[in-house]
Amino acid sequence: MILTALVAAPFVLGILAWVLPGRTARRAVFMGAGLVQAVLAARVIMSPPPAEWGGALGADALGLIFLGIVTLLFALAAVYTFGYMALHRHPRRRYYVPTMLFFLGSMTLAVLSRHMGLFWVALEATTLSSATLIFFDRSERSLEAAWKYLIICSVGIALALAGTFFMAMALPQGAQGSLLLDSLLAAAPGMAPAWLKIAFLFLLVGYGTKMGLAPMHTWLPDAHSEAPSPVSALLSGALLNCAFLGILRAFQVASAAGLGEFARRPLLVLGFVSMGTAAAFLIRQPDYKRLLAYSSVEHMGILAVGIGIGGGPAVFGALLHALNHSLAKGLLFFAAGAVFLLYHTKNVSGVSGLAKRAPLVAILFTAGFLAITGTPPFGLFVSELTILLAALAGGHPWIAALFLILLAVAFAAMGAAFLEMVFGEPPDEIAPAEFRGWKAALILAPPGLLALASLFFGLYMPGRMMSLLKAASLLLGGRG
Amino acid sequence: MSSWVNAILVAVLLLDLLLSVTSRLSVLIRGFAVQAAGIAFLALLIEGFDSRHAWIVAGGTLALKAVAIPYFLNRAVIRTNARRELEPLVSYGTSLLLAALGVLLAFALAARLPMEARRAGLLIAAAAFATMITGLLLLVTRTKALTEVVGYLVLENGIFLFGLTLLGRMPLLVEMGILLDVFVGAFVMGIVVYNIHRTFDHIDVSALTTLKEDEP
Amino acid sequence: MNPEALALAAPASLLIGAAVSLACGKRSGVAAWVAILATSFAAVLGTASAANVLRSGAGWSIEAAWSLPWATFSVGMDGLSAYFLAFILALAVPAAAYGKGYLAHEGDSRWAGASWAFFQILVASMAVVVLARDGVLFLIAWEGMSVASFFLVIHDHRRPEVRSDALVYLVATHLGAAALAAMFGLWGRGAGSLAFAALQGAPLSRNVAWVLFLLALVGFGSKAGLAPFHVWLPKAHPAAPSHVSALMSGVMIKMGIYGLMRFILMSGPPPAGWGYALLGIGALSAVGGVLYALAQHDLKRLLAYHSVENVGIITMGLGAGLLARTAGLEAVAMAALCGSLLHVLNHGLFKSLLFYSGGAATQAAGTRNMERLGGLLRRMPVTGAAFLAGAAAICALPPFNGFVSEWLIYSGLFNGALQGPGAVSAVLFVTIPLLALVGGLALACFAKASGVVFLGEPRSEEAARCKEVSPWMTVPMVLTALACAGVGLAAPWALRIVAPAARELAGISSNAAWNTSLGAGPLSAVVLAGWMLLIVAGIMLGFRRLLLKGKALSEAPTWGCGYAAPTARMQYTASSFAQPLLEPLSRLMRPSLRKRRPKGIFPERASFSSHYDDPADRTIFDPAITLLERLAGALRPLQQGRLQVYLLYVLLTLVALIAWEVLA
Amino acid sequence: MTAHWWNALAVLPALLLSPLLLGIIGKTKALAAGRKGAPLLQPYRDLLRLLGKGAVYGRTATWVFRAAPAISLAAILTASLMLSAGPLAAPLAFSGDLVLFAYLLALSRFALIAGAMDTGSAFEGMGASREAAFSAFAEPAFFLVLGVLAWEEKALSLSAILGGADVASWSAKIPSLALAATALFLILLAENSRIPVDDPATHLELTMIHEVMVLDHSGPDLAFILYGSALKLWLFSAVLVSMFMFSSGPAWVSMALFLGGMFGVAVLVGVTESVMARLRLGRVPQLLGLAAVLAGLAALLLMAGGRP
Repeated sequence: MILTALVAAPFVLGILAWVLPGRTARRAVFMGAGLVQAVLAARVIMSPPPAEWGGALGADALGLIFLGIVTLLFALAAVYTFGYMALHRHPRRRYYVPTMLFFLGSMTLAVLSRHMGLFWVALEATTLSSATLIFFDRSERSLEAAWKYLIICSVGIALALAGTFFMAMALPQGAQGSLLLDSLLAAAPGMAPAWLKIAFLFLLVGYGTKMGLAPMHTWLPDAHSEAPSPVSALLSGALLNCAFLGILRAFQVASAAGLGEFARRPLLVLGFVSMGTAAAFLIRQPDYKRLLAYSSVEHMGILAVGIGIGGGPAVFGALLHALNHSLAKGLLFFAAGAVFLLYHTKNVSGVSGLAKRAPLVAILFTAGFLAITGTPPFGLFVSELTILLAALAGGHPWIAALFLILLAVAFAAMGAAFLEMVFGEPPDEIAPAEFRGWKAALILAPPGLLALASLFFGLYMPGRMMSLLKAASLLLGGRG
Repeated sequence: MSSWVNAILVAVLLLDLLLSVTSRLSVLIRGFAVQAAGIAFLALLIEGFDSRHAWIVAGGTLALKAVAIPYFLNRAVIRTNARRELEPLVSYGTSLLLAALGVLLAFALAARLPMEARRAGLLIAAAAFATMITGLLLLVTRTKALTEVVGYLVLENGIFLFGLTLLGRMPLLVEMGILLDVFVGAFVMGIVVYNIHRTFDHIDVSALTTLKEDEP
Repeated sequence: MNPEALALAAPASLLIGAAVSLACGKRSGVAAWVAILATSFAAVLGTASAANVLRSGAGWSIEAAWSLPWATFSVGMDGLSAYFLAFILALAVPAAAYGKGYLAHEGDSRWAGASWAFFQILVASMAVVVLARDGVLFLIAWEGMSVASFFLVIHDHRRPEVRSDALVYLVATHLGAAALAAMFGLWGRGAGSLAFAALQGAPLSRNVAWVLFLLALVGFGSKAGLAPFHVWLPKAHPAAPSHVSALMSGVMIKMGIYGLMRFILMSGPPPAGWGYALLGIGALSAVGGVLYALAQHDLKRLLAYHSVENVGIITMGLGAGLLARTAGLEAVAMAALCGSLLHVLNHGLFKSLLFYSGGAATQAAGTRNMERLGGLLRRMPVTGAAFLAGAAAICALPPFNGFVSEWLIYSGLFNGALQGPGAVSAVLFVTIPLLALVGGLALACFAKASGVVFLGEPRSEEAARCKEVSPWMTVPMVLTALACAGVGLAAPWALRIVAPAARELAGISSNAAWNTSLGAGPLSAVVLAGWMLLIVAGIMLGFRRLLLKGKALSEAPTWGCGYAAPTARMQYTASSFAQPLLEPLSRLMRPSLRKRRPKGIFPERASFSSHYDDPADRTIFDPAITLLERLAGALRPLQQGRLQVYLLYVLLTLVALIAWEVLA
Repeated sequence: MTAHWWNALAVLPALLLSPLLLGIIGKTKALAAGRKGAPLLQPYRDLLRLLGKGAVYGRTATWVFRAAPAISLAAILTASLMLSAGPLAAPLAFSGDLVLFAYLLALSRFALIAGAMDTGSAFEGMGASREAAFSAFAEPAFFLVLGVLAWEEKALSLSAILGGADVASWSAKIPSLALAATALFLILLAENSRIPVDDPATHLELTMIHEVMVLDHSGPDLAFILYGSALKLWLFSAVLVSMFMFSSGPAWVSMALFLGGMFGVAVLVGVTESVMARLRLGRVPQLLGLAAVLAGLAALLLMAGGRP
């Protein structure tokens, strides 16, 4: 029942927050939800329970990794939200807490569902709940962003639904029919290859849209830059990974059907297209939240490349990268929120002298920059190196070369923006920000924790994490 | 019974063509509603009138897609005062041509696919494809936010049509979840459209291009 | 304590020191004290550990499990590591002391703690780089070194040019690290581990070995500042505070040399082609570096270009040594390799010295532009004397240390040319006049630098007001100057420190044969000549004093050749000093000149300025960056905010994938 | 090579006779111009007079200016230890001493340039700059010549590569030796500030190189500088002459040959100065380039000849 509780708790608490009057109550519920989620998820991760709902809800290694990411980021975002909303100039919105909780609930459902249809339902629910969060500002820009997000992702996900149906149609006649992952995997060898191929491509493009793979990423910079920072952190760190999980599930089935090679090629191509597109748009990017968004596109590309290379080490690296990227990107979006509160602008050129104006934010932002660009000893260095080494070990030197070049371009582009923002003299004319006291502490603690975590994973990997990653890469056809 | 199925599928196909040429939003919405109703009826026809599962799905579809969503959308039309799609990105003639080509393509695709469980035959796949293509056509060529929403819903209709062939294989909960998602999706989209109208005083989404990359 | 623990305690104590310094926050003085103490402590530990290996000749290595994929925690020490470890730590101590004095004059101490923490992290990571016996550990330490030095370079970040220069450094160092990651990956792809022991055992085909070598050349060469990967160097060194410039230029860039040497040690007997390549790229760096040094007006940039030159000389020695090794000339190889290795230490010493004294001068005057300096020797006697000593040392003038190492390299080149087989002999022969040209140009350049900055009359108010700097800065200068002379006058002793590493690189077990024919024997004659020079000079100075005793000595204005009213601005400037050298090469070096000639009978204003763009920037990197930006700009229209177009992308991707994967 | 105390005698001819070279050059020029000229021993008289004088210093000058002449002379004196004089073997000889020789001369130059820069005079700076430039251009040519000589004798000590010619291989070597000697003569002219590179007798400061550098020195300092340049001329001439010296034969013969050769070189320099005009400054690098090319050709001939 623990899985059901894990999924249901956010929804129940969300409804509770909806009906409860008063800000304090809603806040209490919000923090409570973060706590409940953290406790339950920790239990589930440390000792996975058996599947529930006839196998539709279960916790395999893959899901657990993503559950960990979602939970950690949400709990930190909940803390962060307090400080952020307290310092933000915009009016409070009653629907914020309930929608955040629905968002959390649907993401939790997505990572725990072992049924392709149920997964689809959960993922579409994340779109719907997060769209309203993007629209939080009620500005023209945020409206536009929410609109594009809603339409593009819904269309993309609709294609994924078609893909899900095609997958079912690929099942052999009389197969104990369902879209349960286990039965799909069991029946995979007998599936009709043509249908399965089409199904995989529909799922790839569909969930790829949501994941932010180029050229379907177009909504991503808009949505991430317009959403409030805690939401951006969740979108980038948690939601994109959930969509990635959808692709991984499809990949699992395709691999089980012997179509692993077929499935890897488009992943590799889309991965590199994403990395390249992101690198190009990172160059001289004038808006720092868009910069972070394009960086997410880049890193989603890296994940796709990692899976596309194939083999145990590469898949292991990709999954590790998903984890590390979430930590670093959460850190950066949290820090970017603090920067926004300090400077009231999202323009890179409007922000300078962060080191002088707010040393702690500068340290966090710097740590985030180093982490996201894969500088040791941060975790992303280990995962990017692992993918690179896997590419070379797998006999793909050109893939490795392209990978390195695109990473370097992205590094240079982000480095330019980072230097401009953190160093130099702060502009004189900006309004002073009330960035101190407990509010500031609440804003700085979550990214600080993420920075430490990212640093920690760059130097040491706990046994449970290692075993989960190994088990998950086994699920994806790696030899461990 | 098969003749009924075929008749409805042909109607769905004709509706696709209608949707692709009409400039009136009310016709668009009504066309979508009728199509959804047809699909709901198909669910019963294919799965059999004795299936409780089929009844629930058909009922849900009818209630949400054929009644509730059109109702909201119509209200949005009235509120936003946008009755016609005046400046599509391609002319209506071209639209029709594209839709017709889409139908042809749909048949070509359907013929090439090995249809498992050919309970409804080739026509159902073709109709599903054609409806999907029509939805995509609407999405790509129209500029009014509401038309986009309808385009999405038509795409969804097409996919659902596919889903009908799998009706027995899906847990009811998932089916209902899908329906609920579509409904909430349409609802949220409606809210956003309404907000667009309120903020910009129009719902012409081709004007929503503030968020872009400036050329150097 | 055993040498293993001693060696590991050195970086560990530095890291602890870094944490303590960081905790000091704004208390600059305390943080500096911590850094000085930690560095000294680490230096004692590290040199003790290194001395043990150098004396006994027995290396060690330890290996422990590490939870990161592909990684083991492997460290070890052999002659090469021991030499470099001692070198790094010994030179870090004066840099720290000097930095305390230097930073005391900088106004903003807000980040003082962090700055000293990064200083210690930089030293610690360099120590780990030379101890590492695992690719992942190596890369982590390598990047730690780069990042720490980046934060030191950006110290003066309020100046926009410092920020852009720091960016160039950051990107260059990252590209280098990427090449290294690729190199390790390609090397260890079969072994499944990046432990050096595993890499050493990996069989390499000819082509793969060459690819590895080229990657190493890019990765290590960009850190060392070998042309054309040197572009960051003349930018980063001037931007950094001078104690950092000294540490980076004197010590950190040698990590690139260490890397190349380690690579060669690990990859087994090198093919002759590598020797030729190193010789060529070394000569290019040496000649190009000194030419562009001549063209500079910025004192610290001039010193930075000289680092390119000296790294080139070191690489030439390495290349010559490898060539001699492939030709079976053990003694010759030993001469060139000992020269190369000793030049690492020597350049570290005199370049630190030059950055200490040059940095003190530019800080006191508030400008790095040599055309605004002058006459500082009178105002800063110790600093000036130190710079002159450094200048003599870097020009390889006897009896200073620079001559000893260059002499060893010359010895390798000459003997290789005389004894080597055809091609080797011819190539080495051609290299000799190139090295001589570099020597001549370096002399001209330092005659210019020391003359324009320290001698003559001050060319500006600021220069006229300069005062001698604090003992924190002068004492490290005096000590390094003495060390420069010391190595020059006790060369055979210094040779014993580098000989184990040179033996490893030359692939021989004993240097007995070499010692008598080319090594310590002739070297002691060199040293003897150095002492003789000192004695003769002493006699001449004494003789002069004797002659002048009781004679009329008077002071008068400098003879102006009949011109009655000379001003300090009429002195020969740095640009005019370099003009006769650069003018014949103007077609090669492409200066951008701006002239305003005097006009009419009573000319009012006239001006002349020259600027030499770095050729690597001009021909390689600037066009590449422009191309990249243009490419990126060309993609911008793809994202113009139209929803319908975005949806079309989704559809087209789907259709394209289906067409490619299913239909094709 | 064993060092005996009497080897120290080898430096005596250089120490004692080098100013005479200047006298000979002056006399040759005077005779060529149809004048009587100063006595041959005039340089000695000048030196003695200067040694007895006091000194005047510029107000800007520091200890660098005062120490430079002594250090410069000390470097040249040390360099002279490495050259044999006819039958007298050099006191200091070891494999690789030729590099030390060249760099000691560089040290002497550096000291003088520093002294010149210390005056703060535009003219002295100008001279220093030209001296530095032309010496830098001369350096590769000089090393090429040394390389040729080393190659010929398969040795790296000045004592070994000079004065070791033997009759048997003479004919085979003569083309490359002649080319190298020509190159060395050009370098000698440039390094010792002779026409066509520099004109020691000019009176217009703007056109001077070496002379203008030492304008401000006086008394013993100037004497050191003058003596140093005489010694330097002797050293270069000695290298040039020793290239052609035979190793065999009685000592007095080779001593006579050596001294004759030295005075011959002086006469040759005098003649060159008499018949040639000064080159435009911009052409000097080309002249030194020519020297390098000649030396390179010599090396090529040698390498081609060394292989069947």
